[in-house]
Amino acid sequence: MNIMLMLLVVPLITAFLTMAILKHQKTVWTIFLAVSGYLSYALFTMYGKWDLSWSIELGFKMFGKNVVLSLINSPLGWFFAFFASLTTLLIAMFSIAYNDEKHDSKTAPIWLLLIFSNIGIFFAKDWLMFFIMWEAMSTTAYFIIAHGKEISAKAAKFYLSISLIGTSTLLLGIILVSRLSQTFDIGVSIDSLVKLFSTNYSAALLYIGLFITTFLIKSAIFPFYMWPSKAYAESPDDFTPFLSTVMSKYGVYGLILFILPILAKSDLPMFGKISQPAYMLAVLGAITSVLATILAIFQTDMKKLFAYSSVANVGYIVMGLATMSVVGIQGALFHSVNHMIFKTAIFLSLAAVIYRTGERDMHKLGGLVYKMPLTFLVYLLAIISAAGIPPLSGFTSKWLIVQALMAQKMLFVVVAMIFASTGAFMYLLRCLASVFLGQLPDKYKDIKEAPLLMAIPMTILMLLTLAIGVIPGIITKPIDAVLTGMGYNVEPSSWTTVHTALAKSDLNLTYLFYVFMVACVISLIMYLISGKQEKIDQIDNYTAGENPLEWDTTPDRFNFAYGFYQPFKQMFNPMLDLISFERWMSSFGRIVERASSALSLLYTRSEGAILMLYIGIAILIIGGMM
Amino acid sequence: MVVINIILYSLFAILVGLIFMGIGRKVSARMHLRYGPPFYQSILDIFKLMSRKSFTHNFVMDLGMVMALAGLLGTMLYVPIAGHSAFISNSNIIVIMYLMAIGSLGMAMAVTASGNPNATIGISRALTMMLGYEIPFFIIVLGLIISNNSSSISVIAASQAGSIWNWNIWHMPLGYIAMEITLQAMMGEKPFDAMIAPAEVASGPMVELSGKYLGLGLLTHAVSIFVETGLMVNFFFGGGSNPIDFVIKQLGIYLIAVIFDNIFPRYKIEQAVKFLWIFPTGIAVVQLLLLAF
Amino acid sequence: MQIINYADEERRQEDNRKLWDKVTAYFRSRSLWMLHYCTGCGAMELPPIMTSRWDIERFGIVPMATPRQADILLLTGYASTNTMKRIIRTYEQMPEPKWVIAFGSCTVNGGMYWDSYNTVNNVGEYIPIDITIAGCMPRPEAILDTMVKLMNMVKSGDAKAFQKYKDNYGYYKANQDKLFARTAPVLESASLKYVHNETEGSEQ
Amino acid sequence: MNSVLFLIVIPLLGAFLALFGKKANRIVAILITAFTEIFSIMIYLSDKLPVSVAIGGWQAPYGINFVLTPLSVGFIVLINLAAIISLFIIRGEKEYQFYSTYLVLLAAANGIVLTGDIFNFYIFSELTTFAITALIAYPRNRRSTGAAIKYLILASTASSFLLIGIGVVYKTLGTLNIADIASKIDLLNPLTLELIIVLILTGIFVELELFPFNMWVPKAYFAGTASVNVMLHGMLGTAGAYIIARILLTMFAVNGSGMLVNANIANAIIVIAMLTIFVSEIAAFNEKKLKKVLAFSSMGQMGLIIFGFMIGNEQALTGAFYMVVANFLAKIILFVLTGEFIAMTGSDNWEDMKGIGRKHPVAGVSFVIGSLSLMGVPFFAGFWGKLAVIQGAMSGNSFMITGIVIILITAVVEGVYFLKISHTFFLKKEDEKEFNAKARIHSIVIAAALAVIVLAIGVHPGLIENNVNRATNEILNSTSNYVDVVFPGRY
Amino acid sequence: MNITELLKDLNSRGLEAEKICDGEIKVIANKDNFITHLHYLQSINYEHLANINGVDYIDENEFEVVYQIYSYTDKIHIIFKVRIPREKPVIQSIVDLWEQAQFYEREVHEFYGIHFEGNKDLSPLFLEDWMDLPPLRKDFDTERFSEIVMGSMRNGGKK
Repeated sequence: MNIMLMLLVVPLITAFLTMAILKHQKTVWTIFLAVSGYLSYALFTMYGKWDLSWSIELGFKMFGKNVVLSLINSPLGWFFAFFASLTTLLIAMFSIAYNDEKHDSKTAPIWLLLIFSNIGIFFAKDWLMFFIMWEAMSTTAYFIIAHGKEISAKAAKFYLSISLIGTSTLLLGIILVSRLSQTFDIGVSIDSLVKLFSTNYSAALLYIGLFITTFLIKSAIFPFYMWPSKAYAESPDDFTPFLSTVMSKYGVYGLILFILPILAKSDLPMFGKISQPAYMLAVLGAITSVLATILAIFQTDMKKLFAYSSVANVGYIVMGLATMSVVGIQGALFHSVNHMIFKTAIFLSLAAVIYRTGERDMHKLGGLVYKMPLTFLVYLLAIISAAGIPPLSGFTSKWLIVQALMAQKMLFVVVAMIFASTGAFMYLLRCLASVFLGQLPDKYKDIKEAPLLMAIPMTILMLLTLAIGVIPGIITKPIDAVLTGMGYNVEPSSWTTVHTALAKSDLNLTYLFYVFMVACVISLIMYLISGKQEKIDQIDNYTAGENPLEWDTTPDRFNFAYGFYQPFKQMFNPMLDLISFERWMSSFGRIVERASSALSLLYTRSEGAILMLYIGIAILIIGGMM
Repeated sequence: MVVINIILYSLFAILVGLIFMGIGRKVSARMHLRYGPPFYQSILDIFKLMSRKSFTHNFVMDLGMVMALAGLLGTMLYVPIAGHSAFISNSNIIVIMYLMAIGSLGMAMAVTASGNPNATIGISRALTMMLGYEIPFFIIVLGLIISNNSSSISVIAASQAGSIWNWNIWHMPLGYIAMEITLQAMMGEKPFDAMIAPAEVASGPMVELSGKYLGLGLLTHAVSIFVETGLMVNFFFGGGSNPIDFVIKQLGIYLIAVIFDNIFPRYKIEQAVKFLWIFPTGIAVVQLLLLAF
Repeated sequence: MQIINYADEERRQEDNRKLWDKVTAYFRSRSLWMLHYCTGCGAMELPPIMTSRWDIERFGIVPMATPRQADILLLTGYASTNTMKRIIRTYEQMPEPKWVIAFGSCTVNGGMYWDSYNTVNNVGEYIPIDITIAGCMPRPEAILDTMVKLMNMVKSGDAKAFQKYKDNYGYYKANQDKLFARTAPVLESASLKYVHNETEGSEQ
Repeated sequence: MNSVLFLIVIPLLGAFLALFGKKANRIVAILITAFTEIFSIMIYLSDKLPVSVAIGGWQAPYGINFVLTPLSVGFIVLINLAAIISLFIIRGEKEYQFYSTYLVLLAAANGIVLTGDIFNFYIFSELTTFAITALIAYPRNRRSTGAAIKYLILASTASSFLLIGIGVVYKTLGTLNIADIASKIDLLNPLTLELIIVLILTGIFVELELFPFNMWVPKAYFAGTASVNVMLHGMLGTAGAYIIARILLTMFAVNGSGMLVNANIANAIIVIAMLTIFVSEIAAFNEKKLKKVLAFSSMGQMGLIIFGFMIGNEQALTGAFYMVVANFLAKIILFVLTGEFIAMTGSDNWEDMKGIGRKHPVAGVSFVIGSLSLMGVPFFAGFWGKLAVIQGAMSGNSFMITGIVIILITAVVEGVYFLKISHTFFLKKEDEKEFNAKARIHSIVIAAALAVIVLAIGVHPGLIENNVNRATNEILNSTSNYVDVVFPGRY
Repeated sequence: MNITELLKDLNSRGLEAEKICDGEIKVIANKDNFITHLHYLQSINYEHLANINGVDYIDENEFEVVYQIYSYTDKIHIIFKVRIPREKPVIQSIVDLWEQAQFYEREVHEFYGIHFEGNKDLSPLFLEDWMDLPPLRKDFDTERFSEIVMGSMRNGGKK
């Protein structure tokens, strides 16, 4: 049985199976784990076999011949699919423990359908298969985000309306492009578009524009950056990591698969060292990461905060891609994997916190480090990697992207990138300070550490960030295969050093880790040789001599967490009110609702019927005469 | 061999940093027409703090303070001192920028773990300030990288070798002015020390640090002075031919900062960020445009 | 400096420890950080010693904001019962080798408020005081002289008030409880019954 | 072959008998509809098609003839299938008038599709109008009588226009036979031709639920019971699609090429179709009553189908026929389930229908499948139709391009409200009180069966591919297929 | 209005008003109707209540409650005195005239034991768990108290 077909069939069958036995959730989620385990194993064995493919001929006639849906194991598709399935495996392990009676979101079958479409998108060879899986992914994601709750349904509706716009533009784009070359095959359509760029520039720009809007919508770049904050916050806690890391990569995959080869091959008006559309993409990525970082700093709900952080990270990836240079794309691919790892670690640790405390607002939590030390450690290493601090994995990819941007002299984009990564440091630490550190509120006095099954995936992710940080070769080697597959000539990367475009600026990461460890030893020695320390109670703080407990203040009143960056927020308030896409989109939604109720009113009153009949006849007559 | 090298460099940096702080206090005392403490006063302070008993609220405080010092030492090891650095690999500006973040992360984590609201307010101010000075700093650095097309400091320092006249301070005067203001903010000196304001938030982050932790905090501050002034020397003052020349230049820069420190009152935190984003950034952008085109 | 022959290891250990203590005592004496707890009118006397005329910083003495960082606690005036509670809490928040300097006569015997119902007459009974400075608010020279005396005491190692507090904590605690925890009225007075039942609103 | 007549005669006979029987009416009606269904399937599968049957021996231009082509018999099969389903989901209507009017409707619908004579077509459409008015008014409350009267007024004014049109045709061409008109159409001078087309179109468009003419649709669907809705949509809607194929694309075609004679009117019709889609989808977006939402959505689908027919090239026509089949199946699923849900919750608003999906997962899932197919999501029948229509329309003039843009925009709107509704079924029911009535198993089974068919067609469109191809090339070269079937020697 | 008109006006209303120095007058009122006068004063823009304090005339066996009132426009400072018997020290509260009076009355109650009718919260303000006689009463022997609690001795004594 062709392994590609098995990849599709296994999730499908288990989806229908689990739908039947949805009642007892333990078995359902173990099946889910088994399926993702199988997928990861199967994908692992497929590395290198780039000739694997599968196709099926449907009876439907398009362009005179029967329509063919086909899959191919391309290095790029394999890269994204394998790391996505790895993340899903870890999340599946987490959701077995997460989905007990109280939290079960009963979304396992739909999630399996989503994985089915996920595989389809990454391995699609022709546009029709790509579109079918894309649309299936959008609708199944709607049902998972809504998962039977009122508030989530509203958030999911916002997500749905935007992603349906995306699918409509994709459909229009596909039909336009396929008419050019009378076939749905992606490779052929790339070449036909490149030819079109030379003949009719504006039409080609329109075709590319349609595809780019779809991919921007799905990866939540600038004009469409506000749906993740609602969708991620309201979706089930164990689904959010999948949603924020894997699903935001479909847009990135689309950009790399289709847009980059076209922009690389066709001759376009240049802006400095890179073509204008690519620069436009970079500017969009820059605006997204800056705006998302600022918005993330002001959130009080921790899942919304990290939703905007995911949007910012995808902004970095798009900036990396827009450099069109080998180092830039290598940085972008590396960052998408890093983002999958550290963002899943963050969301899983938050899910563990929500699982135990049931609270999502940061200022209502505090001091959880004493009760959940492992979750704290996982979260700490994840945010160190997310902030791009050297010993851990997040640094290398950010560093690559900055190097590439500097080599291409995209000055203001690089400044935006650095602003965003420093701003990232602000909101990451805000969540650390208000959720894990500070005083422990009384109602969480007796919460326990996250259960074992949750702890295992979290620790694996933590070790993964460390391993990739120290030995970047684990990820750079597959990236080389992808880049050579895409036609870039890239010299093989070594296990420890990372090469870059600028002169004499290669970086040996293991050496960096080694230096950091020696520095740690030195400061540890200084810590040990000095005087003994005595452990005192958490509430015994310097409060100008007052004893707070006498004035019956509860300890968590001591957490300064609510208006954490209040002065900073006052600076940005006028700007944020001015351009808030969220307000425009929701007001647009209200206009449509008012129009629809007006129209349905038109139908209720009956006296207009005959009048409308004559209007109809008038249209026919006028139409006839023109 | 490298380990001994690293230990020597670390001790050298700490010693130099502490002596700079002592000299700084002496100079500011002399500006107040006071006699001022001996120049080795900071070393005495460090030994006193290290020998005292200290209080800790939980293991995160210890972890955080150790990490802060480790981060700064790691950064220091990446700064080339007068041509040769602790180990062979070339030093990269972007690495240093991100490594400096470990210092503030460790400090922030340790201090917030103490649970004192003053400390958390201090940290939120420190991070806002960090965002404030990071932008102009990077624009200046970007100008340097673009002008000699490499992000390694040793290349930048080497490009200014030879006579005094081809130091970068003369090629990029605007960059120097912007860097001077940003340096003031990076070192947390007077106009931009809203995070350690003793009057408002009882010495901000250091409110709960007693004995040993305060010692580690002071050491981190000393090494950060060494690093920041070291960067300044490498960027604009030709990197120095030998260590003594390098240290003297550093001392000069630090004293300029101390003099500014004694003149200015204190900015409110949003005024400081607004100031940093208008003047130094503006000057740096003009410098960048001059260099790039 | 008499010649020490290290015949037996234990004495040498003991000397080393002594040597190490001597060295740390030196460092402690040369960098004292003070926390002036401005209770009474003495607070006005402290700023001048930091000005250019007297300049206490040359001795390495710097004012610090929180008890955690401070070595010396300066009690600069009379202490009422309420303030005494805060003073004790601040004292306990200071890490180990800590010393207390009391200014003026109010801290010794209550000064001119000796017969007031809420002024503590002898602060020394509640927290150990190393040095008290006489004078109804001592002049800066007196304060400087005290500081130098304290430095010498610390260097020679016999400023052991905090040790005394730790050793006989019971005595101090008893005094403190006597001051604060009041369960029964102290003075029996005729019109007492009137006041009480009136506040309970059960007037005759 | 004139046993074809049974398709019309037997239902009429049954209608007359139903006036007297009480209990037996239900069984009689089911038997008759089952007979017509099986008989039409037998005709469809026999390879004697296409054939023209002259009634009473009178040859074509003079007598009435029934034309049996794969297209017409295929539609008959669909109509009778809808009829059977509507009978099964009847809830408690016992009185005999219901069954007699139902049987009249069945006969008239079969008649519309079979007849080759335009006047005969007019008589059958009149019959359907009266039957439908009676069926809508059946619940006898304020809402249904109002809707029935509104429908009656509109339909009768429209059919009067149709009669005038047929009169003009008879005056100018002297014949009433569709095939004959088709061959003689280019003899007319353009002005009279345009007059004829306009008159006949107004008559047809009321039944086809196009924008200015469909004021009656929401009230009629809202007032009728679930079975009446299925009849209205299944039988009348499909018959309407056949009328477009037969009258517009064969009678008025440019020498049988499936393109309307007068290109301007074709554009006008496209404009009307676009208006219908736009207005109906936007109106459905914020509609609270489930039946009205489905009414608007069926108007939108009809607009899409007519848009597909009007484009005229082979790709768009296959798309249109796929849309007809997909819409037919999906809409019946939704109407059947709506009937059940309204009975269960007792209220028309879809917002109060929380928790149904959790109680009857099969019903919930089939509703989702039905709505997804209407939205044109892949894996469901609607997708292939929409894809082909858009693909076909791409090569057309600027009207068609704007049409595509509107279709895509309304697809978004349609997607949002359909998924919003289908998700409310899976919401947790807050007030834990039991539903008033239990959903009936056999109606859920019907819905699930249709949902499986929709899924099957979506996954493997080859199932109905050859039937659709036969229908499309019959339209495309209607001279060879249709006209010389009726007049063998003429060309 | 200036000080003489004010004196004439107050005397005409049956209060003993006399001038202490320019810009300052003393008024003595009766404890039953003093509130109406205060209300009147407030109406002729004497809107600032600076303080309320008590005085213990132990030999006349009376308490005196003194209200310091000031007017920004007239720039005149009125010292408004009311006498109440020492056995039953109860007086009407003026919270509804001036909000801040609540705290002043609470303090006077704590230190003198005067009960203010109509003041919602008269709980102890400064002294922590004080069991004895209100301390500022003349019959409270403060030296004795400090000798017992704080061990104070006349002119320092020997330790």
